[in-house]
Amino acid sequence: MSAGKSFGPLHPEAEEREQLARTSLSRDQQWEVYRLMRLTRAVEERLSSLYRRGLLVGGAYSSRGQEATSVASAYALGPDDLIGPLIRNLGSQLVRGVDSGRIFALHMGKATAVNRSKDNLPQTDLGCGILGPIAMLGSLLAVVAGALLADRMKGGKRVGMSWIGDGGTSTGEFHEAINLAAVLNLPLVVVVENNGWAYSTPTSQQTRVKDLALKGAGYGVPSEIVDGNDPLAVYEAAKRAVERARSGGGPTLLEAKTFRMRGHAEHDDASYVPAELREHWLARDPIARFERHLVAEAVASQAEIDALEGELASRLDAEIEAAQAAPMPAPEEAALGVFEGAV
Amino acid sequence: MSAGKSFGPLHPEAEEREQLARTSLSRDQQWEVYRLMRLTRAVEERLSSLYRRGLLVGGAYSSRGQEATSVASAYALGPDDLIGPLIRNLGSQLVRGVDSGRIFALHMGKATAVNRSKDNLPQTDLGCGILGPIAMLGSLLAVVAGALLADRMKGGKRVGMSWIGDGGTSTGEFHEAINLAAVLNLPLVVVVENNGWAYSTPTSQQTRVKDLALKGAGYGVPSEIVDGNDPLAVYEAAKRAVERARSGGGPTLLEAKTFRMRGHAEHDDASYVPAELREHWLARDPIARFERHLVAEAVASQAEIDALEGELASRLDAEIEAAQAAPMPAPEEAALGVFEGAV
Amino acid sequence: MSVQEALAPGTTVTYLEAIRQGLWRELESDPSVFLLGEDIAEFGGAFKVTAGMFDRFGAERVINTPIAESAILGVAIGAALYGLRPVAEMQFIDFLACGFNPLVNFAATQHYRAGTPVPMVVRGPCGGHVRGSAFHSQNPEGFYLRAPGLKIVAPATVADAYGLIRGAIRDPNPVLYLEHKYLYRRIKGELPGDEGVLPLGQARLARDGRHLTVLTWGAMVHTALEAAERLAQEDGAELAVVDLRTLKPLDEALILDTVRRTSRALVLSEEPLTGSAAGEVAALVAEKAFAWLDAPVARLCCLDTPVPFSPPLEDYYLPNVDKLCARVRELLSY
Amino acid sequence: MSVQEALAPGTTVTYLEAIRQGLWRELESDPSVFLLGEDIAEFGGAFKVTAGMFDRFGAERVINTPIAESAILGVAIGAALYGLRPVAEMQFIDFLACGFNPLVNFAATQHYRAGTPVPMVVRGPCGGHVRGSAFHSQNPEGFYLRAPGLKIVAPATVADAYGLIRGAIRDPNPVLYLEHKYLYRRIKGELPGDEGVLPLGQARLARDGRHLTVLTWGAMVHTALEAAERLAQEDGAELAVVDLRTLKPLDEALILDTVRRTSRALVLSEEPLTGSAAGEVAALVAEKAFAWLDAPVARLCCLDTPVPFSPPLEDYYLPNVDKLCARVRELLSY
Ligand SMILES: Cc1ncc(C[n+]2csc(CCOP(=O)(O)OP(=O)(O)O)c2C)c(N)n1
Ligand SMILES: Cc1ncc(C[n+]2csc(CCOP(=O)(O)OP(=O)(O)O)c2C)c(N)n1
Ligand SMILES: [Mg+2]
Ligand SMILES: [Mg+2]
Repeated sequence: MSAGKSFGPLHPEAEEREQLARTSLSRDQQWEVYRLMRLTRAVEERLSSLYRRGLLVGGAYSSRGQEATSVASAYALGPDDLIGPLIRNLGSQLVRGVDSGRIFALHMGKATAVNRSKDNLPQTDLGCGILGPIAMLGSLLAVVAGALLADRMKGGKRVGMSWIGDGGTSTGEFHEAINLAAVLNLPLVVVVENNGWAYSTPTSQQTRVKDLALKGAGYGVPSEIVDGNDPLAVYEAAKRAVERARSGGGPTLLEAKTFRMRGHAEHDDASYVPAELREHWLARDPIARFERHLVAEAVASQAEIDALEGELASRLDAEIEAAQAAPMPAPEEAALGVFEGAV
Repeated sequence: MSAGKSFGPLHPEAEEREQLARTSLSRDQQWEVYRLMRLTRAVEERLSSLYRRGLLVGGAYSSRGQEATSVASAYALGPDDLIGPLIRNLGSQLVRGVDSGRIFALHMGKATAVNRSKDNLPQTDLGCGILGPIAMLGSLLAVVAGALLADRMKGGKRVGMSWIGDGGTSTGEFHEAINLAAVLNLPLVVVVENNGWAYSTPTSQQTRVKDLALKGAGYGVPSEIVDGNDPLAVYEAAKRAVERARSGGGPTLLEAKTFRMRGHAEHDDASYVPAELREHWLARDPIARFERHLVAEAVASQAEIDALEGELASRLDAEIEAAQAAPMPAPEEAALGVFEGAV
Repeated sequence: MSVQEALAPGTTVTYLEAIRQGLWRELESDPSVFLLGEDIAEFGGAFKVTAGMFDRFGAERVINTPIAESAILGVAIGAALYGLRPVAEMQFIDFLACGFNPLVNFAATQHYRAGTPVPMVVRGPCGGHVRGSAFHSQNPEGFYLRAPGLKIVAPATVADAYGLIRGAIRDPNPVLYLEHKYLYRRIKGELPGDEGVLPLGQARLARDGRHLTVLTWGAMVHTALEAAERLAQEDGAELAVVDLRTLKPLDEALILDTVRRTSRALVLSEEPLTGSAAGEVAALVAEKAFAWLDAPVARLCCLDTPVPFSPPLEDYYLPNVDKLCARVRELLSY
Repeated sequence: MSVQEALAPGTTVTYLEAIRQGLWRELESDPSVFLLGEDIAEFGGAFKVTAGMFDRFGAERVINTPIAESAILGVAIGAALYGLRPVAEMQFIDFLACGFNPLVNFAATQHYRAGTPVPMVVRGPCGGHVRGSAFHSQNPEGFYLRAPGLKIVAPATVADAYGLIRGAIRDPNPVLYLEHKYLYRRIKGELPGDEGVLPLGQARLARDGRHLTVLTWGAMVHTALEAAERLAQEDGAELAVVDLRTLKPLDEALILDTVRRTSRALVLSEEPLTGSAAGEVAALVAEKAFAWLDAPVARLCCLDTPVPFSPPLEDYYLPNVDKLCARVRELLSY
């Protein structure tokens, strides 16, 4: 594990840092990352308000506070690479070009969503290089590993990235997958989003180690700790991991220390999170922090930043309207598609 | 992980050592450990010959070469402590007072074995503090952890020890159990018997790390590497782990580097094991090595050592005879005992 | 109502509260009972079934675990072998799939293999109608019915939710207790007292009738009763409804007795058809009540698919009163 | 016989060799096929089903894995989603319990949920009669039948072992292929050629008869045929034996057609009774062939227990020709 200062969510006393990492991203790229983070937040804010107004089907999850981790890590991939996103990785899906209108349609159960809303998890979309999860945490990693094995057998050079929470690292399937990926030397980057909580359970009740990056050691997998609320730091660390994978170095475990700013899902007020901890992290909102950087470094003006709001609003409002207007699937469709090649 | 020199089975070039570790065991205790190692080997040799003569039911597994690990680690426990043995831990069962006659009866499917030979795995025997496994590797660890939790809730001070192979560490259940035991700070000693092979699979295809002791790091579990063919070293390391557990320090992962001197089971000639490797380890036979130590240190005379042979032979031959003479269970018993409290 | 307190018998409570009260009583009366699972401690569990228990019974007896279903079950097995009575919560019963091996191979076979009892309960929310999609809506009974040594319980009413959780905890075997999340806050009833503790293995004649027996359990009992009411009014048909309550071991006596009296039977399950527990029940009836049958034993289950997400799809997937009435009418006119 | 070579059609081979030949042909003819599992590479697997394949097809296509059934299945799913056709070996099918979740929840539901096919095969030895005790003897079909989206195959003959492994690999869905270890080296037959590739879902009338149909699969087909022979000689009874071959999806047409012609049916399975696949088959027959039945649909299964170890216990646990004849005689005189 490359040593790194830890500033996990359970340690608000740790080093205060406003300054973002040095970056190899161009100004345009920084703006693009910022824009995707804003888009992620804007979509999730709308989902949350639609949820509260009773306009969604099922639950709604938010990655608020973790947009830097999800977006900037996925941004380090090449266009043909693969991702395996979890429910808290809308950001990485948007990086891969998933249409946000489709997200709204999905959470309304509409026929216009992928596979006609038969399922509401992040959707497998091989065209975008996306392998969707099942709800059982840990299961996705081996599946992404398998896709990478297939790609290597076909002579490809794809790298895969998948995310998992602090809670998810306790599952047996996490262990089996990362160990197997290491033995087969597969180009898999595992981003552990240590947001301090698994639903109501603090990381201290999940594992005895404070730094989840330590979990790489037992697999012979190099690991790194990164400030998950600093998109530039996340990008650089992810880039290193992607390059290692692409050049035959096998898996990397990247621990992003971050914070889940909302509840586990929209129904959860997360009152179990101590107020000081929440405030500590609110002050480190990755979007606000990135904004200050962009303005300070003159990557963007405050006016450009402000203008985004309206741009996103009009686009998303139109998408929501379209989603609402879209038809539901026909009931009889429920009976179709269990088997491939059958009617 | 406390640093230690590795002399894994894949590294025959590693430091040659004949000298055993310094010991805190009395001379009587050393003799007892030696005797139990010899008993283990004698029982397994007879099982193997009975197997070849077609006198056993089912397969037969041997821990030949690993007797020091199994016996000396279990020897570090107190009389009320718990063990969770696998198929290659006959030694640890004998330490706990399991009657070898019962072992023969079991492998012949006789009614005189525990629970009338309904199963042939190491048998749960709460009186001896033994929790038997299921065949699925990895499953037993959490069960031993659960028993320790129960004991702690009742105000007990029991320590538990369980064993697992290099192959078994790849299972998800290994991971879940050791992580949970660490979080709950349970007094569990996990002895990883790294014998270089999981059936035909070398450890290098099982995991990317050479030292399985490294697997403790991700759980915040202290670990240690020990020469598994040196009973005195195994005992001291196990003792440290047991004391840590008893005094509230939680789990320890102890990696014993050793070698499986026979095939996976009696049907397997293990021709996949390179001859030089086998020879390297044959020269380090834990029993012969211990014998040289006992004689050199005047713990026992060669005559006493030689006398054991006859003593064990007459006892085991009688036990085998008794087992052969014992009745099989009645067929109808098969229908009984699925549920407790039912007829 | 304070979540801190055990309520008096006779109080009107929800199905969820009945489970909570049952757990509470057992925790109170038997010091060997303890709970473990994800988020069950201070938080009280995803559905609040264990609310207040951490405060009342302490961290030793209400234990938060990592996300590790296999280890949760393994720990429960070990504790049960050492004389305690663990109750493990699955946040959703679907996640029991991740602990399939220790439950089916370790817990269920242990008594047969070694003669040592494993008194433990695994409980968690099952069932659909809540737009939970494929992995938060399952009725998994068909998966676990095949495991010799495991008992399976699925209460349909407030009284049974209470009586069966207490009965399950007292049973000296591993028990899978399936609580239906759709019923959690949708049905209410009177909380029984200690006399309400139910031994496992007894079905209940939820409604008597002469023309056809519906054999069912869990949330579908309510569907069956509603259909019976409608058919009584609209067709003058008298349906018997047997609430199986325990799926393993089945109450053969009550099942066969009722079917023999009605000469017609339908098994109703909220599982996909193939491999569901409905097949077991139907096969039993077909074999042992054959001579009494005037029509085939029918099964009404879900579609043979995973649970779909979108509302029209899930509604079409699930059995309902209309479908049941239609099928019963076919059988009655057979 | 060199393990290196594909054998010519018409060669007499064991059941095990037929599986090996089928795998070999598919590896040869389709570069997207590959194998993964524990000890399957140089060693050729615990039962030598993949012997010689590592040498012939290389480390890329015959992959040794760590002991990690969930990851093996997960990797297979991912590779299948990316266009390959993985064949995963379980060293004993009992250990599939450790990969239950990815198989049942991921592989089986993926096509329904996302529309993306998962063409993969999971194969491994099942079955008793070899003193393998509780965890090396299971017939697990009842556990997996409940999983929508998973096909299940259980060949009984040399020709079917060959035809169905090739058919399973070519099927665009996840398939569980249950090979019976008791048959591995105990039966022989002629190796078919390419024309022997069998699509899934077709049962086989192994013997025709007028008086009763035995519906069965796997090793029990041989038990049924032996019983049929004995009953023909001793009682003049003519039994039909349907070898189901595919347990999911069932060949309803052949099953129902045969039962309707014989008016009596018995389902024979080498599983513990409760929750076994026999229940599904019996329920199907009871519902859809009711009008033709002159006797109840019977099930003959194992005891409702784990597989016991000691020989008299295992023998008593298993169905056999004597038990089958006795039960058939009861049905014939019903
Ligand atoms: C195997 C499994 N067990 C339980 C759950 C229920 N569950 C869903 S999310 C969650 C908490 C996840 O925490 P973490 O992995 O830290 O991710 P985060 O929600 O913080 O992003 C739990 C317990 C699950 N999805 N899968
Ligand atoms: C979960 C599981 N998968 C597969 C097996 C089959 N199996 C039995 S022993 C063995 C090898 C075990 O190797 P290791 O853990 O190193 O122990 P050793 O035999 O060397 O003592 C395997 C693969 C099993 N018992 N459990
Ligand atoms: Mg988290
Ligand atoms: Mg080993």
